[in-house]
Amino acid sequence: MTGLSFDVSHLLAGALVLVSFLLLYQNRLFALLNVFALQAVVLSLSVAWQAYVQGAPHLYITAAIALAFKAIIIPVALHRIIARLGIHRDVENVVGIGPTMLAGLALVALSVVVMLRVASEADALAREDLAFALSVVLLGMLMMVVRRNAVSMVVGFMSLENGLILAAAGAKGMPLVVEISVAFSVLVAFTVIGVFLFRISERFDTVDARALDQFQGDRQ
Amino acid sequence: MTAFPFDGVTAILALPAATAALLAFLPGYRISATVNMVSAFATFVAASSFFLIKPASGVYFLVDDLNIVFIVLNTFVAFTTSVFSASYIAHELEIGRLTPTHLRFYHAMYQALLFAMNLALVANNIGLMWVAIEMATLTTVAMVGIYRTNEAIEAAWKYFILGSVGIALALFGTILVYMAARPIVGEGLDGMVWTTLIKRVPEFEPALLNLAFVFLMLGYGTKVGLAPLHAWLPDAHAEGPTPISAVLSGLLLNVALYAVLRFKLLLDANANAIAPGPLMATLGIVSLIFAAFMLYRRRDIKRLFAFSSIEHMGIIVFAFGMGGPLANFAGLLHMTMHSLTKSAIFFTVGHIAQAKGTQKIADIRGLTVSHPVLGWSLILGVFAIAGLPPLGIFTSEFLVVTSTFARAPWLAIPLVFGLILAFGALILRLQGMAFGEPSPGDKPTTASSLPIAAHLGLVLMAGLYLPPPLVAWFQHVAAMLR
Amino acid sequence: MSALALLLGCDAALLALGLVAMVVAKRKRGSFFVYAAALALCSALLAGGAYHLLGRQAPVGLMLPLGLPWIGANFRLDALSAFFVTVVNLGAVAASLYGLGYGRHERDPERVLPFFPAFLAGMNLVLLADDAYTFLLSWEFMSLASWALVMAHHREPGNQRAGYVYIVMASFGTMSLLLAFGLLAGASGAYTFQAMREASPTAGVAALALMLALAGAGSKAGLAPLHVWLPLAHPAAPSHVSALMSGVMTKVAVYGFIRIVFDLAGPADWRWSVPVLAVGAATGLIGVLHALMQTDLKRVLAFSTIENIGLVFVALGLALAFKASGMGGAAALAMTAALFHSLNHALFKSLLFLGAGAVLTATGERRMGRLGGLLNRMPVTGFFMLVGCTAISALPPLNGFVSEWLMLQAILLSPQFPQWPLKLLTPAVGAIVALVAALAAACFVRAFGIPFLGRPRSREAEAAREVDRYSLVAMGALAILCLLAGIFPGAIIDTLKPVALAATGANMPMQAKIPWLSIVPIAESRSSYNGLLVFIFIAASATLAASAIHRLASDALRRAPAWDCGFPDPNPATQYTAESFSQPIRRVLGGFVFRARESLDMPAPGEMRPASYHFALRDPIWDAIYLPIVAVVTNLSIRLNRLQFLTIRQYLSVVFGALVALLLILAAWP
Amino acid sequence: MIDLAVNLVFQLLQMLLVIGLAPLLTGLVRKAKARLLRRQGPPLIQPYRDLARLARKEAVVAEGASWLFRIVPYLVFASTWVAAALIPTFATGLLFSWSADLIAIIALLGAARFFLALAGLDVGTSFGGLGSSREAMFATLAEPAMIVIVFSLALIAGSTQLSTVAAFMASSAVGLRVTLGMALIALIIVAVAENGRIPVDNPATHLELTMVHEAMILEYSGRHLAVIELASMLKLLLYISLIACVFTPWGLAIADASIRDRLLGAGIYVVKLGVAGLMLAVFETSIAKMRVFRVPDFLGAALMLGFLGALLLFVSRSLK
Repeated sequence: MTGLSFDVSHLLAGALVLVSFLLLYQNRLFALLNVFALQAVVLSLSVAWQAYVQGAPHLYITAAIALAFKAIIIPVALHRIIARLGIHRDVENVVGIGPTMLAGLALVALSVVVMLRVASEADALAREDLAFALSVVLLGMLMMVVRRNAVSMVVGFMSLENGLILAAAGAKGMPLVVEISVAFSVLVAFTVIGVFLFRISERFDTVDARALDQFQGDRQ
Repeated sequence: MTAFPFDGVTAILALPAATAALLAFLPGYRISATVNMVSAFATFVAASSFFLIKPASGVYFLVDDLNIVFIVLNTFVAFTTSVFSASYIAHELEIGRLTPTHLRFYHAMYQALLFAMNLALVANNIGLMWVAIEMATLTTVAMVGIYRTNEAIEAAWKYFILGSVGIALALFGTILVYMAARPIVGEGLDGMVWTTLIKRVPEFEPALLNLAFVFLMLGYGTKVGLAPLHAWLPDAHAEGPTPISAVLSGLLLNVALYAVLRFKLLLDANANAIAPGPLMATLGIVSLIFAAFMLYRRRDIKRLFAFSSIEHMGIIVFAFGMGGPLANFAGLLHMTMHSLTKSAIFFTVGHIAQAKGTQKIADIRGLTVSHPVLGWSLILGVFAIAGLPPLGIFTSEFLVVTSTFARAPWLAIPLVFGLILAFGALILRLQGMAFGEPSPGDKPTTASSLPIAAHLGLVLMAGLYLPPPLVAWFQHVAAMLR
Repeated sequence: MSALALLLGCDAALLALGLVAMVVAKRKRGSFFVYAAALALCSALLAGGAYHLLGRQAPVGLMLPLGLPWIGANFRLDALSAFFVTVVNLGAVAASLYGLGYGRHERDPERVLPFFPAFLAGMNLVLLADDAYTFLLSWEFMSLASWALVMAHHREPGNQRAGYVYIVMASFGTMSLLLAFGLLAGASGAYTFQAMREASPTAGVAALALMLALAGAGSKAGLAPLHVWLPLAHPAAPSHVSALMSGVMTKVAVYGFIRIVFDLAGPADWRWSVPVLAVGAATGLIGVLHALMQTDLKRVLAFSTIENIGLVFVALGLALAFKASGMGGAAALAMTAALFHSLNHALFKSLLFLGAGAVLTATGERRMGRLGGLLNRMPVTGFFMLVGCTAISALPPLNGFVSEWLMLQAILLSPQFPQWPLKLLTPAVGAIVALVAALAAACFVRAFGIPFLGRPRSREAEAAREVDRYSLVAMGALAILCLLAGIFPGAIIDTLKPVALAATGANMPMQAKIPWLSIVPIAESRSSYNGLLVFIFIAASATLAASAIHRLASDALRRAPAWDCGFPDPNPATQYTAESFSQPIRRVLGGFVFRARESLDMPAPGEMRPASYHFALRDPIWDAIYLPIVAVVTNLSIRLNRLQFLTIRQYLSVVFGALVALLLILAAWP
Repeated sequence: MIDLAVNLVFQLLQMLLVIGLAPLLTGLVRKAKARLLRRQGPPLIQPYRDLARLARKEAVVAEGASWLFRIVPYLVFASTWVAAALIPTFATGLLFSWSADLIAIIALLGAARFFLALAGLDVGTSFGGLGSSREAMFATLAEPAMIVIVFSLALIAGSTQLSTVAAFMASSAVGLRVTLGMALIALIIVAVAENGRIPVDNPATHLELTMVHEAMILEYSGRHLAVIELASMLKLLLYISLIACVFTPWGLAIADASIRDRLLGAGIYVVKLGVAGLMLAVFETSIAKMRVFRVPDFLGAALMLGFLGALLLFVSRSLK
């Protein structure tokens, strides 16, 4: 692998992490969706670059799926859901933006430290890529945890999944990447459909606004 | 090399897949139920043939001594559950909880689930295994929500979200394993083939394996139902149809456990990686004690036994975490016995809930008076699950506790504490349900006690007499598991 | 065919009988058939055990391809097993015989009959088991069968709680034994008793095994503070089952303790006998004090079981201490005392429970406050009960005295201990044993006097009739055995010789060689006792006095109203009741033992309201140990239960937290 | 063989002696007490006359009393008599003395008390119950005290067999010991309590709520009462003999002694009884009866003394 290709993929992966931070920073839903579309674009670029570098044409499919599905269809669909369900357009935080960013930084540091323990003979690209992918995964999960809105949780989940795709694409020669990305797209689609179908307007927790606090298992 | 040789493996995959397709278009629940049963039985027979003719393993499929145990157990319980389901589901139709359309969907999904589970069990490719487990999750999500009540949909939703996150973590772990394998095994399919991995794993990068195991343990551990990742499990068990509860507890948890075991083997084989045992033992103990406490506050009979599943999964994972021939043997035995017992309990509970028209424990009283067969079956089942002799779980708990105390006494104390705690809770609830003045609700049930009797009979037999071939087999597998 | 095969065959037949009983339970003669079959089988078991014991047979072993496959189900019959088989089946024969008549009054025979033979089989199998798995399997099976019997009358208030506490405590005991066996078997899983014997564990292991066995067997036997289930469960079962549970099952627990501690675990340090002694003495005292306070006849008997088990464990603790100090003869004496007392207690406690059952049958009452005057109405039952009460009060010439006498003789050897703590502790234990014996006598004056003497306190007691012949024969046989064991103790001591030899490695003097059928624990100049002579003496002098007076003086007799210092009151309520009888002792000892509170409301003269008197007792052990456990479990479960009602986001946080924590551990891993 | 016959004769002689002397002893105590109170008092042989009078009378049995009520007097008497026969009064090593040791003697007395307490409950009157219940309480404290005393004695003499103990005490091997003193005091306390003497109980009282022994036998009359009275007289004699043989074994005929020695021993024994009876009378007149619930303290003191004695013995042995 040449220095240039290394640098480019590194850059793209780093950009993905940066966009993840941007996602955490948003406090308007529409802005959040736009940033997410940006992340999908970056992911798609990154995967395409890997396809080019690895000479693995099937990865182009993954890139295309990412671009079409996550950068266009899902954001548009979510836009419409927000509009249709009349969802409150602010992102509700459990933890303030500042602490969230700090936690995000700590998570990135953690993933770098964990990855650094991988002995040096593993190739550097895989290592760096994995560090970034792990960061994206952790940041995505962080987002799911610290954001209350259903939509932002879906976005967090998709961002988590972007990290996975990044890792899978970066793993040179990994089979089934396309299948996995398709499978995940199905999962994401279900999620979005679920949000829509069950009218999960505000919270992720209850399937119907009327059912809010009504059903709690066998609470006593 | 044929990727898809026509043999037993094909049979256990093709049969449910084909049946699922057929059932999706077959009207009339009676015929569907029968087809379901027959197909499940055929699958069981096909799986049993593995004992005689062990299919060759390829890059996609693998049949070795470890997964034969799982496959045969799975297909057997799937068959008995289908028998139970046939007698159970008619009643649901009568009281209008389900429509014929739902039933068609239900039967198709049932077979699809069997397909997914069988696929996960025979997959030699860790990626394929992941796909299969995700599929199994999705089918069960669909079935948990089949009643379309708020509660059911909420349970399904919770299951779906938590399951998806778990599955995502598992995928990341799978990718990490591939990354670890790639420099040694080479790129491409080989890097995901378990049989290749296990041969070369001593050379893998240990740090990557460690990291991978963390993700896999959490990812598949969610599906196993280990605390603190268990949250989906009780609701999913309680709100779906009872046959699905039986399948979830008796089968799906095992499939996830099987995945964990496969990766544990990988880690064990690498001398420099962190031993996976302590992590598993810790999660096991935590699950056991946590579930034991939770048992005390249950008001819903199916949730009660769902928590008991968490507890037992904790014990099993603990046993495998301890390792060694005795504990591994005990783990395998416990898993087998738990599947049989727990599904039998759910069969009984299904009939009880139908008879009494409620799942609330407080509204179920005096079963031994009003429904002697159900009442005593429940008693026997709970005794079995609580680890009382002469039933099979006693044997495995005996082995787990004694071998643990001899090797790591400080671990045996919380183990025993958890066991007694859980025992106390189960019996407390059992006594209230089985004895005393019977509560109103005397609907006759079309109970088929055959599956219950078959399961409990096997469990009873295992407590008294384990056939030597089975023992030899388990011992062999236990040695394989280290 | 060896005796062992016969015994196992009978056990298998009992199990099969249990299955048959499920079918025939509701038939007309079903109950009779089941009890008759159980009687026959237990007689065979009794004969087998006695043959092995009296015939001084060598131990025999047998392996069946059951249980854990790589070791099989091992069984062995040696002197210790044979003795306990004899004891157990003595009780079982009596209970089955009694059941022939008593079983007719059972309302739910299908809840009793299948489990009765299963219970008997379980107890017998425990005694024969020769590996840890078979032992625990039978042990827990025994618990389960008896639990089912306790739950037979599940609709009566309190019985469900009794069954629950019982089975949880049984599970605790099993777990303790499980740990003990795990320790003795080692990591490789040498579960056969033979392997454990050969393993010769270290002193530390032996000590830990001893403590675990004390907890495990003790919880089944009813040692304080693990006794709480016993007074709940034993009375709840049908009376002949109570007799078995109290008289016999506790002996199986004693057997378990002896087997583990004296046979398998090897020698422990003398220090470990101290807890056994202390727990035994405390149990005896607590048991008898509770027994004195109870007003339910069967509960009195159940608490008295706890007391007697305490005494047995005192003797076992002494045997341990003597054995550890190398005082063989003394160890054999203490062990013999323990075994003898086990036998005696099995006899008289079974007798007493059967008698209580007869009272229950005749009157439908267990509360002593509703009984009275039964001796006139049920003279035969009353006489047998009197024998039982005299025996359990350790009064010569009956059997209870002999074993307690042997125990005191063993205690009197304590100055020979080389260790100071034992030297000082043992006399204190001796004083407690004497106190316990005296309290037991008071307790049984009360337990016999209130229901059987005086005037009837209720219409049911007034109308009581003698019970059926089967019951009377069962009680009579036990009463005769009590007397025989009391006047021929030497024969029993000699029979126990191989058992004590195996357990302690030493012998008591051969009693058969001593003239006049006396028994001598150590040496004749030191102490001796002759039950036969004392019996003949008492009988002769009483007859002599009676006949002399009748012949030489008056034998006229006149019935008249009671004198009562000139204030006879026709109302039976003015009699002393069970509560008032124990009031002086309650005031002296109850204050700190039960935190007894008495309150008296005496209206001033002229006021019309009735005076009232209340007292409240609390069980400090229940308050100090069990209530906190219940509170902690409840509290924790309530707190943890909140975790089940989080939002999905919060669950995800938990998963996320777990992930981050594990990654941190990985990052920090050396 | 002749030895055996001689032994048998002396054993029977002793049994007759105790039964013959018991009323006399009671008479002596009553007389002495009366004289101490400046009363004339009944003649010494009054107890014999009382017994004979009672025995000749018709026995009145309460309605509803059971058969137990009628046999208890004989059982009580027999147990007490057997116990008394086992005590070496004037000679050790009598024929039957090996058939029971001190513990058995205590237990025999316990049996007597057990049946008497049952008899108290039999008629179903409040006084009977009162007596039984109090007797039971006293017994529960007196018995352990007694056992502790036995323990001290056994520690010193190495035996619980009274003949051996007495022989040991008579020998020169035993010096003056603090332990013995404590045991003596404890034994006296127990004896006072067991015989229902002042300050524990008043044998001369009726119709008083504090009565214990008399309350139990309230319903007895005629020959039954006579037998019970005789048994309680025997019991007093028994305790005095016990104290005498253990603590003042002088003049006791040791086993295999000549007939002359034994007769001499018998004479000395009668003197000892007389002295003890007078001392009892003095003691009883000089103190007041205590409340029932003070009795446990009184008996507890005996228990403590006995225990202390045993402890001191350990200490003195270890110093040796």
